[in-house]
Amino acid sequence: MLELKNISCSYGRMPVVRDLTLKIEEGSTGLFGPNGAGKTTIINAILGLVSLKTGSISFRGIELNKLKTHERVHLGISVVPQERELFPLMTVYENLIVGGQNVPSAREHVEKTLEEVCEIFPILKERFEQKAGTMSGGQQRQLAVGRALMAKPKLLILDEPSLGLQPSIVHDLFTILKDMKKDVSIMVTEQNVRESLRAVDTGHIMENGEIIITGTADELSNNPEVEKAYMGL
Amino acid sequence: MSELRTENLTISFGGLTATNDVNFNIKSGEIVGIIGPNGAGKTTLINLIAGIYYPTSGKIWLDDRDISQIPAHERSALGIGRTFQLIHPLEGLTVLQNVMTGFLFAQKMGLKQAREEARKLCKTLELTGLDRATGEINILETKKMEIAKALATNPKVMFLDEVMAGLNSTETLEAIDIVKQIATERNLAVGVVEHVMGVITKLTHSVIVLDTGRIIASGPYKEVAQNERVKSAYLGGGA
Amino acid sequence: MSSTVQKNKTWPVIFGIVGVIVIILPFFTGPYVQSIGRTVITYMILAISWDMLIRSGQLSFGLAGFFGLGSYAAVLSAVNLHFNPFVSILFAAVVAGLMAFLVGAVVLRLRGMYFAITTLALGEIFRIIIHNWTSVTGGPNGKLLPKLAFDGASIPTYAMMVVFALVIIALSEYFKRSKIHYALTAIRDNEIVAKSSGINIYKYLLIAFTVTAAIQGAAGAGFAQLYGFVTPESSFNANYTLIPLAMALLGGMYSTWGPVIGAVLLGVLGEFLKLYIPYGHLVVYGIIIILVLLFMPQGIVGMAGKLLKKGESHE
Amino acid sequence: MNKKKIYTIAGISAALVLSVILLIIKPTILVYGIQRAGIYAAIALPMALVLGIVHIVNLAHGEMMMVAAYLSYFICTTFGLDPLVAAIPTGIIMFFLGLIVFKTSIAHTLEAPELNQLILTFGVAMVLSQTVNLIATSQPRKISLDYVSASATIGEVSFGIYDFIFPALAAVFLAVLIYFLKKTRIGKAASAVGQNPRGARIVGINVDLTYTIIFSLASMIIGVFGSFFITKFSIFPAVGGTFTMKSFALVAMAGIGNLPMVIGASLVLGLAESLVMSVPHGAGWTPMIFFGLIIIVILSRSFRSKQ
Amino acid sequence: TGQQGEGEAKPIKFGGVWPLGDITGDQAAKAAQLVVDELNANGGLLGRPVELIVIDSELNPEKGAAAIERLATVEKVDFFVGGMSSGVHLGQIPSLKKYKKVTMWTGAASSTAEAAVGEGQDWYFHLHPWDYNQGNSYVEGWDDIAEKYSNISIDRWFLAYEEGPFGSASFAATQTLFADMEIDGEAFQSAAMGGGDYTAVLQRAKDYNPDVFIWAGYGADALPIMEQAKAVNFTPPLFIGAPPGWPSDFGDSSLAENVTLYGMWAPSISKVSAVSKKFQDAYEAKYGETPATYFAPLGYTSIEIIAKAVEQAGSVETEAVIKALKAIQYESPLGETISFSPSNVISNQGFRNQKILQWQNGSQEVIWPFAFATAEPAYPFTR
Ligand SMILES: Nc1ncnc2c1ncn2[C@@H]1O[C@H](COP(=O)(O)OP(=O)(O)OP(=O)(O)O)[C@@H](O)[C@H]1O
Ligand SMILES: Nc1ncnc2c1ncn2[C@@H]1O[C@H](COP(=O)(O)OP(=O)(O)OP(=O)(O)O)[C@@H](O)[C@H]1O
Ligand SMILES: CC(C)C[C@H](N)C(=O)O
Ligand SMILES: [Mg+2]
Ligand SMILES: [Mg+2]
Repeated sequence: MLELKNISCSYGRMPVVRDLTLKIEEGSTGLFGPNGAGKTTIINAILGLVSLKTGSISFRGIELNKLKTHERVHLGISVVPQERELFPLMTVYENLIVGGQNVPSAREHVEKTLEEVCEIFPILKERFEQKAGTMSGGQQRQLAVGRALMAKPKLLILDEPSLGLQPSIVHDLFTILKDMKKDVSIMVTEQNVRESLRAVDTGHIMENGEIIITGTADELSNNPEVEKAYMGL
Repeated sequence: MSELRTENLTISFGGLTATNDVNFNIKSGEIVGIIGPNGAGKTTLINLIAGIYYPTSGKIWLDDRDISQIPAHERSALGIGRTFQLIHPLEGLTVLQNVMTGFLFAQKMGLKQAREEARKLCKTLELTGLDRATGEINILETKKMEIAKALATNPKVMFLDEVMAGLNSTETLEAIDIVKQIATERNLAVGVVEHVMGVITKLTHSVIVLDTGRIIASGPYKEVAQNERVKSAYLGGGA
Repeated sequence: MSSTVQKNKTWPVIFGIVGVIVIILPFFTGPYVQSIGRTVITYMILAISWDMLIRSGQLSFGLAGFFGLGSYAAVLSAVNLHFNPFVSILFAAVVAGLMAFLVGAVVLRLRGMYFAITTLALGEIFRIIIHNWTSVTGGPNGKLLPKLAFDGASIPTYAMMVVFALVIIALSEYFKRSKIHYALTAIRDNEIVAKSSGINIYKYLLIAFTVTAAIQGAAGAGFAQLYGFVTPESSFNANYTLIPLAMALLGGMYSTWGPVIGAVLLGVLGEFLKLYIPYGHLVVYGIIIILVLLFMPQGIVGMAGKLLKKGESHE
Repeated sequence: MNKKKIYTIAGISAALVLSVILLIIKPTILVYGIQRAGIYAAIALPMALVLGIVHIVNLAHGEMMMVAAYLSYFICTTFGLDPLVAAIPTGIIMFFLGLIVFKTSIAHTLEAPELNQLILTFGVAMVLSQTVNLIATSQPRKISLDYVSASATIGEVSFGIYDFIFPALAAVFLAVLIYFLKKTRIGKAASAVGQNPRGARIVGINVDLTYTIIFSLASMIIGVFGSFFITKFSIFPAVGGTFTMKSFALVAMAGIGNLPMVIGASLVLGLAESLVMSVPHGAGWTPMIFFGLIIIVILSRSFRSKQ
Repeated sequence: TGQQGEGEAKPIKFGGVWPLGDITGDQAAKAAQLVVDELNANGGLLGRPVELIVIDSELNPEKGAAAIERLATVEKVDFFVGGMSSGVHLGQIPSLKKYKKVTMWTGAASSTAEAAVGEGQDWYFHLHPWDYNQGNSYVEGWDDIAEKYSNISIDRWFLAYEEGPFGSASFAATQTLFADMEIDGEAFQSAAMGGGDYTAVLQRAKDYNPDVFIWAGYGADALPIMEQAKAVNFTPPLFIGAPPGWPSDFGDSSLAENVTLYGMWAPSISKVSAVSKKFQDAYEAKYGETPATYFAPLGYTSIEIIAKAVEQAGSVETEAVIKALKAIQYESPLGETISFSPSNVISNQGFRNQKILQWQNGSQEVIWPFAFATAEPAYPFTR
């Protein structure tokens, strides 16, 4: 579905992603790794927000390198950024609508998708008229996920979605993602993989800009090294 | 020995009462967890105590002084320290300079002394590369810087708002140790907001559980976690 | 965005040396260059003062207002109270500073564009009052100064302006190196974080606003002492707001040396272009401003800094 | 919410009472006030769009209006058109001129610190006014039009009625802009772009296109206004300068991003100025009213929002 | 200051400072260059070539002052000419006083500038009338006209003045000069300063019902004021405009007909003055345009009058030239023959009069002084 071939990225002279090759299949994929491993950078590279030093990225056979961010999004890649990137002065409702309005393929379904999203995150519906910037941290993250869903993506990328969410919602979220992967391919990044392994088919573990372990969810949960480093608390 | 106490503390934003009649206290040497669902009012409670918001009603006492109407910067000087859930480092300053601000203004030190003290503090937190810009440091370092900034104000009471979020397990364990150590060394009263229950069990003596602005339970985490209301409102099936 | 932290110590030194040369040179070149030099310094002082306030995130459009207020304070005090030139300049600084201090209580509640437009409106209000208060201010015709500083002699007046500039540069550097720097930067970056570190936002904004207004007032007084007159049109001219702003941005914000370099460059460039392109030089001037901004978005100092640690570009 | 309503109702009824009083004492005050307000609103609206939605402080705003006015003037004198007709070609040309200005300069500073756009447009303003000065000299020009002197007489007083075209024009502009922002996709995306360009990209908005269209649309409106401007005013290269600051002031008074309030702010200023000017020897103080009211309105709003 | 003529090759230098971006300064500088060309074509002055160096004042006092410094010390000119705005001039006066070269000023009407120059400055020659000179000449003019045309009544005046120095000074001066008449006035914001709405002023004027309505503003106000006056139905018997220059197309408007104006010069003067005609023809031949403001003939005058004096003195020495200038009778392209005499403060004032003209059939005709009259006044003003 999404193919990264030998990509490398750097900030200034500091290389952050080194000659990385990664194939993301339909279904759901986890990208795990500690702080600073380069997960967010890869996502930014997929979106075209960070430029590639080398390599290429293609999505469902379409070469992305020359495309602008919004064109990539129109192809069906939707991202829930780690920093949420909401529109703070717009209401919750407006944030959601903007999320659906600007992707041609999602436009017609806006109303229906909105209902679905509100079902997943009831708080959003309660707070339709609240300005996004005044929502609590966890509420904002829910809104960010909801907004990304509004685009009816073919590939949904979530960058550490559980950050700041209450335990019950984290739990629900991964259950939902698991259900959703029938219609949408999913890629999640996380540092702590216990919850997310429930939701993914395959996982990649990266450190220092490189992928060091790849395996199915089962393989990873039984891998003692992974157990030790990533399943802590 | 210090004590912070809130008395019927309430704030409404328009129609929404984000903190509702909260009576809460915390004493030196205590580490109290503040938990509850998203939007329960944890950050708002901290903002009220720190003086970012003024309460609609109710009072805040710090050692028998009513501080509920004095401005935030004075509360900081009086000994209320806090970190931010949504981190906004001071981008125009280096890491060291970020940490210095508390020494300079809350503790009213001179530049030279503040610089030395900040260095010392960062050293105890094992935070290095202090001349870097805040955009260049990673999350663990950022979190350490946040804690250092709060400590730099020489707090009697300190609130940590999801400082562990975004750290991996090793780092989280490290952070827990740091917080514990500092709390005992300085005999601090610490309020901790976290959604990772592992952290709460390891770190806190007791917790309060907020839901829609009200305290719905309090006591040691082990007891509270059995509370049905807490389970249904917050923990859910998985925990 | 990239950081604005300046860690390099060699640049101030280099700029300092170049600055000293630029400042000393006119003493050996005659009245024409000295007169250009005085003008450049006037704008330089304004540019530095604007920068000193923007370091707190507050965009002032009130330069011309305090400039004009200061020039009237100087002339009126010299005419009516027979203050000598230096005392009149100090007096003007006090008047402008005091005015800023008084209005600061309300104006400093505002931020961003609201602050900008309110400072502009304040300046206009000073102008309108002075314009209409004919019995005291001479109204639209303005007022003359009975006697110029140093009788207008070229070298001493230039020296006076150089000293003035050095004082302001020193003051700006003091702002950069003292506690004030930490407070203003923190306020610019995030007021809530600043408060939580114990910073009294209002106090530091008031300090910065008052001091920079006093500088602007003194600059206006300097102008009046050099040219011997005030009129509402020339003393409150919008150029005294816009040109220093352009100079500071072109030179590089949040530093002392940015505005200094911007002022020297734009000031000299303007005069140079005029002599060689008598018609249409302002078109070229405008184009140069555009080009510099397009190709050096961080200003000249920022650009130089970047070249120095080359390779470390972002994205 | 409730308080806000009370304020609004109090404000509107105060304005109504004042209007009725004016109407009885001196109807021309009301007439001229509304006409003035129309001019203010019409010129401030495109700035409100650019400033409020895409956060560019366009210091070349007035100069673009000046260029449009000259364009219209030359179209009129060359082809013998009436300025009100020339508004159409002028608007179209200005759309593209805005596009060129944007693409060649402003577009490249969007990632730079916010204030850079301020000085950049300052440079653009300089280039525009000085180029026109070179080509057309500083001598004022004005097309003589009979209809602008159209007058009406009620009882004893005669007053010009042509100027009512400006409030009408402002209303049309506002309607067009509201339609654009509320009903078109680009319009709806625009405020998202203004608040968080990075976030806007992530949700699939073509940020560059949005900026370009908004800026060009604003230029087009400026173009149309420029054509109307020459029916009433003389033009000369410096004519635009004051309109930049006036528009900026009005936008700030209305609240950045609040287009309908631009009309409200203009009415307040127009009526107040008209009132002061009708007082013998009050004219010298009209600018005071302008700036004084701006400060009062901005401050009172800031006090209210803090509560 | 002096320079030793070391031979024929060394040119006599004039230094000019005008606002080149403004039509006044532009045309003054062009007309000044015209004299220089003519002089050189005739073999120069005292056998030496003549040179004119013009620097733009940019309508900015600091720039204007720096220009004087440059001309004095870098270009080492012999004479200063130039000038338009009073504000700029105020900034230049300290520099001019430092060098005390013969200075022939074409602008600055504000008497504040005269006060700044002060008494006893023999080197300072001022061509443009001061504000009070202008006022005086109107009194004189209207007295003459009232005497000659008994049907013209001029007792009740209303003055609309722009609120800048130009208009305010006129109003103050007029009020004192016409103290024996009924006079009222009101300020307006000139279009040149961002205004352009005259309805309030016109309404007040109309209520006052004057015999004479004068507006003192800028060219940009000219046509709009007529249009708005028509809209409010205001038709005073005498409608006078007093801007320093008129818009190029004002005469094309039907509203221009019979509007009276004050001015120092109009192209029509060439009908009665051969000197003016010669100037105008030469200007048109060289620049392909008709001079649009009286600053063109003033700029011409500023150079030629010095050249004449230099010839008479046979030297460029300051003393000698001043002496010759004080004695000169110069027939100017503005029509009148001038000589210098003291005004309120300075000792060498040139022109004192404005002329009273009237728009008739699209051009400005002189109706006073009667010596230059090119037409009879049309009265009363109708529409
Ligand atoms: N804008 C930037 N400028 C300089 N360095 C950066 C920048 N953004 C990220 N980095 C650095 O690049 C490295 C990789 O960062 P990235 O954010 O991709 O990691 P990550 O795996 O997402 O980590 P986390 O779990 O903390 O989000 C880190 O060392 C980080 O400090
Ligand atoms: N300025 C504000 N205006 C309006 N509502 C607000 C404001 N600040 C917070 N709220 C609302 O108040 C409630 C409490 O928010 P708060 O940030 O305290 O929650 P929290 O407990 O910290 O949640 P989280 O775990 O998600 O961080 C939320 O419903 C939030 O939407
Ligand atoms: C008549 C002109 C010379 C007017 C000029 N602006 C002045 O100030 O005097
Ligand atoms: Mg990341
Ligand atoms: Mg929170």
